[in-house]
Amino acid sequence: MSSEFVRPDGRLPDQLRPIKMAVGVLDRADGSAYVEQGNTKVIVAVYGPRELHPRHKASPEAAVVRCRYHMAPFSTRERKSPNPSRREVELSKVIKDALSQTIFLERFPRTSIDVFIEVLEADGGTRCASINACSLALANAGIPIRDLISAVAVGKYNGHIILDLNDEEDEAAEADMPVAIMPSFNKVVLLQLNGVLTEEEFKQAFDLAVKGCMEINRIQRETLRSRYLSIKGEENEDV
Amino acid sequence: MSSEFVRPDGRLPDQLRPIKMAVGVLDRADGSAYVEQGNTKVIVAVYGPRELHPRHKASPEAAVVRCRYHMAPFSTRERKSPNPSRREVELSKVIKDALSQTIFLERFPRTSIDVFIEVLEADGGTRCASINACSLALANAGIPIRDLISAVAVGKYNGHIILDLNDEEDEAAEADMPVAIMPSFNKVVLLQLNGVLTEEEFKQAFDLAVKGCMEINRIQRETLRSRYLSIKGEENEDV
Amino acid sequence: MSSEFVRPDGRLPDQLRPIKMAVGVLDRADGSAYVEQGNTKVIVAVYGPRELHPRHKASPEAAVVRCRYHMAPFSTRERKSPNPSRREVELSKVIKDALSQTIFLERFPRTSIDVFIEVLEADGGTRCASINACSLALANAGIPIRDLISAVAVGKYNGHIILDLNDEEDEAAEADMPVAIMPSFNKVVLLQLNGVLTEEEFKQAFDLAVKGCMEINRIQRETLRSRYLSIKGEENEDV
Amino acid sequence: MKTFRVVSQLVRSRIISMLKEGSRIDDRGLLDYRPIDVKCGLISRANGSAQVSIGSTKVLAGVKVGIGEPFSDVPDQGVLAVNAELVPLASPAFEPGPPDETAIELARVIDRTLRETKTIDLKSLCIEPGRRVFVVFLDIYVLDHDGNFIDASALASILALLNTRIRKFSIDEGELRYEEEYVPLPVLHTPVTITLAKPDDGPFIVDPNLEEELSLDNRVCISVDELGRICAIQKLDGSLSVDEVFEVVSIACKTAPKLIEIVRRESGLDAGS
Amino acid sequence: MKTFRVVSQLVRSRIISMLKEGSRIDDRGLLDYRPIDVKCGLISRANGSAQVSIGSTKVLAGVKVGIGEPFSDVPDQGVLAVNAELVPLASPAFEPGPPDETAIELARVIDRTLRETKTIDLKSLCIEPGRRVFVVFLDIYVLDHDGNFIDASALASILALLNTRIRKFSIDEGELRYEEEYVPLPVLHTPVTITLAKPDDGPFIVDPNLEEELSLDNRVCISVDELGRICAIQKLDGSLSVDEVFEVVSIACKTAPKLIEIVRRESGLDAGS
Amino acid sequence: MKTFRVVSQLVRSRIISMLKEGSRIDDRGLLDYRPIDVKCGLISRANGSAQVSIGSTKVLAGVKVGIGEPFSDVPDQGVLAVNAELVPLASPAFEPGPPDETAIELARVIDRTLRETKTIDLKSLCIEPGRRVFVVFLDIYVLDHDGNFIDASALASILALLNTRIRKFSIDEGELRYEEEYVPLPVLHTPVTITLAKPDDGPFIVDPNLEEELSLDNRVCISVDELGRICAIQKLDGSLSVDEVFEVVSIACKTAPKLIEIVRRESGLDAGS
Repeated sequence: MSSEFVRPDGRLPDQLRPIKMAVGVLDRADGSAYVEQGNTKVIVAVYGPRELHPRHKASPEAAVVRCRYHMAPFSTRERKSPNPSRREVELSKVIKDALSQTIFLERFPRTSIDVFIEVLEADGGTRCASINACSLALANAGIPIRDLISAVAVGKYNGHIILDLNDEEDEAAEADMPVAIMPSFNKVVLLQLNGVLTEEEFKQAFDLAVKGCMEINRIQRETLRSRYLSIKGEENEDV
Repeated sequence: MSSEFVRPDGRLPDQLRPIKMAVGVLDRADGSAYVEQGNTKVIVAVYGPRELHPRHKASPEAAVVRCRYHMAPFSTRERKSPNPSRREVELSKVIKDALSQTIFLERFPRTSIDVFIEVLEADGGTRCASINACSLALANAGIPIRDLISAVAVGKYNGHIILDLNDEEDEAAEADMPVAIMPSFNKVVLLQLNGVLTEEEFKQAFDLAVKGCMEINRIQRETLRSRYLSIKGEENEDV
Repeated sequence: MSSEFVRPDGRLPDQLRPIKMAVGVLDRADGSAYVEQGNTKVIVAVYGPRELHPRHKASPEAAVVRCRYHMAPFSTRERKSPNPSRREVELSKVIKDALSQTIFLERFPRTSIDVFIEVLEADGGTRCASINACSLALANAGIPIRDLISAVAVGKYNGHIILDLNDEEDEAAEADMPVAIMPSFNKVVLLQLNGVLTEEEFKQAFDLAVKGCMEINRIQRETLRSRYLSIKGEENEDV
Repeated sequence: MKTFRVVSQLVRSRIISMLKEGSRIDDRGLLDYRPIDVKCGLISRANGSAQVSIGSTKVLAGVKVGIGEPFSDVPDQGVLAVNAELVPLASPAFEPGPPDETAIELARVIDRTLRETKTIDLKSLCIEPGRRVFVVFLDIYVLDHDGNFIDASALASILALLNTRIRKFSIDEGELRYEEEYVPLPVLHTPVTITLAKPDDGPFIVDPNLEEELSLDNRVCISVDELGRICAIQKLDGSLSVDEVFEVVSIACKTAPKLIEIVRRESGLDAGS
Repeated sequence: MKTFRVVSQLVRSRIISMLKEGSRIDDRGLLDYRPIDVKCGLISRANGSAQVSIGSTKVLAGVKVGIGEPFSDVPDQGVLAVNAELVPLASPAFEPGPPDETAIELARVIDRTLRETKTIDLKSLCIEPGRRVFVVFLDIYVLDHDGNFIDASALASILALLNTRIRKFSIDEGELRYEEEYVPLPVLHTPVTITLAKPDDGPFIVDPNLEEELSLDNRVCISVDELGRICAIQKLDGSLSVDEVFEVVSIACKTAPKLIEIVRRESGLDAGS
Repeated sequence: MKTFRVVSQLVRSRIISMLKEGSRIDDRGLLDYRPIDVKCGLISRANGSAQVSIGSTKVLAGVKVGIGEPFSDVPDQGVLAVNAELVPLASPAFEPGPPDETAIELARVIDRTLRETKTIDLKSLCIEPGRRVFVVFLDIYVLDHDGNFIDASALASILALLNTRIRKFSIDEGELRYEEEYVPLPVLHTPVTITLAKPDDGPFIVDPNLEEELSLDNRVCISVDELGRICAIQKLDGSLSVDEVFEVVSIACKTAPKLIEIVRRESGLDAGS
């Protein structure tokens, strides 16, 4: 990686944005978490395991994960209608699929575990920040999980493979690839590519994503230990 | 109240519009009523108490009141889409809340009492005319009620506190305040203020509303006694 | 019928368009059929009898027929939104009513028989082609039926009574009248008139429709016998 | 909606056996309508309105005239938009929500009846071809459903249209100018709809009431105008034999003039009214 | 939404009996609010934002300013569009989907409070009369519901509006020109909302928490601005006696200044902040 | 949709144990597709169409070209709009109604595949920048679902686009003029999609049929174009190890040319066809 390439916001190619994480930020939810990555801000609540209505949607063998990824109308450059877009439906599905890999679902038959994500501010990488917050919120809810999932996007921007794209980079990027992993199991639970890469570039990018996820996982674990963490002394207050 | 102030339609400030009421106007419904206040025309049907589907929405302790306030597309100056507007949803709720106060709901657990309101012509005061008709329709259905609810709007128009605003007055008014009471219990079951009043004006307006409700209550009782009443010999026929 | 009148596509007034029929064209469905009449192309799948959800919509006395007539977005001159139009809702209903006459519904209480129609290309007479395909698909599914329903439209075009209108004729027609019959029982199970006819013209048109249905019924029976039939050696392949 | 038959087997049997002997449970003749009651112009905010009762079936139709865009295939014509609501006041079987298949079928049968006969002179309602035309919204409200709301809706619709008044207008170099005066909507025809029903084995009746509607398996409606033209048919329930098809058309053609006479009388089309 | 009472009969009885003796389960005075916490400007992509906590009830309001068409009856005014979402994060009783009657009531009460006081100078937000105006979208997000989300929403809303900055603009021969500089939205008033509740037989309290809200049958909210004007009332649950109506208005008028002071302090309207 | 596994435990076990020994229930090689059958131009009313069968999985794609507004961020480009319907004909698991999450995921994967490779030269489809452009509607219809509808949809989509003909047009001083002649849509690339699946403990296969899809917990799809560029990835079910990610990409890159050859042959891109 050409370490001399400097990104629009001054970061190095393999540098994460400032991260802030907190758990237990909501009172009513069974578990909750707040994550900031750069200007991207996400809050997540988890309810469950709880009885699922209507009952014919429940499974006699395992809990059902329901997930809603939703953007606040004021989170985007142009106001977003609160009605779910096709993008929000797709992201809800891939996040749900990722979370389903880590939860011991078979322990809670006939129930649902409901994960509600609200993107409060969107400056790139919202699905990855959401997954990071979901992991924390599941842990905060005391729901047994195999591993803390960690996620980050990598991409190709001006020919360079870079980590953790913000919105400005994302819009100009040749490729954007969000990745989520369960580090202790070496498992990839979310992988999407939006853009064009050669096989070689793909390998380079994927390796960088794994490194980024490891770094984020470390911060998640510290957050759970301290119940609150602020990296790099940002002035912004948490939500 | 300055008795010399004369309103656009020639009424005095504390004067109701001509009222016409009738009960039992529909055959299929368990109870029904028709009310005209000026040009405002409302028809109400009550069904129930009846089994509620889906069952998980029923209460084991009391009947559930469901209420739909709906405006006919031809009732307004511009054609109204038949899809429920936010205003119709809100009015359905506050009318339902008012009716729930007077019905002996605890006598009919696991059932619903369904109140359907159609505004056939809207010339101001439609929610109050609706409540007046709902009271009559509940009584007509033989549903046990604590009291006949009566409603009327008061407002501030050109600096004057006036009773029972029509649409022309409503549009120009500084304030519009619908009030519904259960006269025998001295209870206010609907109260909304749309506009700006001083504390003094509020008192004056509210007192006027209570007087108006009492007058309407008298007419409702006469209507139930005679099953039909036409005040002030209007030529219009009932629906 | 003035045999000298020649139609835009060269047909005689009482002449059907080339017909192609096939059954068992889909693997997953319990029964299926494909019908082409001229450029009109329709594919139908039947599922059932099967358990009906939600259960309170089932009947303890008979199977319930559910039918969806739906047009592919690319089937029409202008792209059609995939959301069901009022026309599609009405046609689903009248086709469902027609099919309900021929199925021995009382043999399958508490179940549904689901008929899914996709119009792949619409060049006039789509509801009739749909009914013809539904009949075949029901038979293909082994669902016991009283008779093979056959359908065709007749119309008045430039003063002439004609059979099996294509889209060009339909748009210019004075009247369009789809008819479906159960030939062995001499029963009319679908009859709609869209347009203006005198009583005399109606009789003439209706007689022509019955003749057309008889011809189509013969082709349906041959199709079921051979499981595949191509009339008049068209080059087009079936779907 | 009608999946549950609210009529008992006993009533059903009685209705059918009486019909076979030529009589009806409410003593009407087989081809007689229940009493028809009409009130025009009830809704002052509408451009036109009419309420029609057939027995205790009650339908209110209202007309609002607005301005909108023409359809692209007829850019020089006004627009007729027919909508029907089976509001839940009218029957325990009707539910709140967007129109279901029965309401849509009702609206589309009335729409075809009016459209195919060119009952409204839509060409005279063009303001600026391809851009702005008058839109005639006809909203049908079924308020009380004791059977045969189609015929009641057809009567209420044509009466509401005949009751409609719009501001007189002129088009002056593409500018729309209104005058003080109100003029009738240009209504050229008076089609009506006749609904017939019959048991599988028994005679046809017209204007089935709700118990009859629920007891008789076969039902069809036919629209006929004042020129005797058949302008819409819809088989509603069940089936007809080929011969019965001719019979229902013949009955409809004979019955229509009675309904048209009511329309003409109530709308003031007949001088003697 | 509140058909199931998540509060036990025991808690309910205790809340009511304590109230009758003048005390509350969380030791507050009857007319005291829980601690109020405010954060302004959290959302950098919004034109304005504010998050308000009252106890653990938490509401985030965001403002986006766009361009759209004016309403036809006020063609020379900007548009205020208020929307409220009871997002399912906030309570097990909230479900995903379009706003239900409770969310719509919330949005409409806030909307009336702002609209009737002319809190935003909408006339100054007109670009081209009848064609283009600025549209102020106020979106209210209830994030944690421990009772009284209406008052928290009203506070978050006015604070988000006061926090809003838009590009300075001028209209030059119908052309909209932006300057580099950002200026505040023209906000002229600071109305707040006070919610009161009481048992059938007992005193009024302000700012009910969730257990109180579920235990007390009668609830009303009243909006008052900095001039002491009553600018919205909504009876929410139950009923009030005629005398109680005057009492709640009086309490609201006395309580409003305390909330308005918070608004002024947090928004920097008061020099001493 | 796939919450209920319609495949029995027995079949599932058999599929997995055979795979571990390197064989499949339908005797295919692990990296072999089922027979692929293509029919282009079936729908004469569409601008382009293609039906692709992979085994008994059947997908019909149709293209309609219309005129609309460009997106505001690319005002000088035509619009590609991809929609997918899992119509209930295709499977007992599909229900009527608007596209669910599976249908939306399908449409978005195909959309990304075409968009990121710039497969359609959208710049050449601009009529009047910012105002009017050609809109290419690609509608994907899954007609029979025996597994792997994504790869079948990708093939049908690119073949339908290559089959598309539009009226030759010119822009003359902002005026759109059509000529008699029809010309192909400007399609610059031929991306295809390869779906792989594997049991938790066993080898990858391509083109899983429905029984395999329901038996194997892990599934991923990868799009590759004729230049060997990876242009979309979507992990569908389960998980992959880090090493397996490289393996699936490698398999996809090796498999793509076989599918691209079919596309080129069936669309007539290869002279020898």
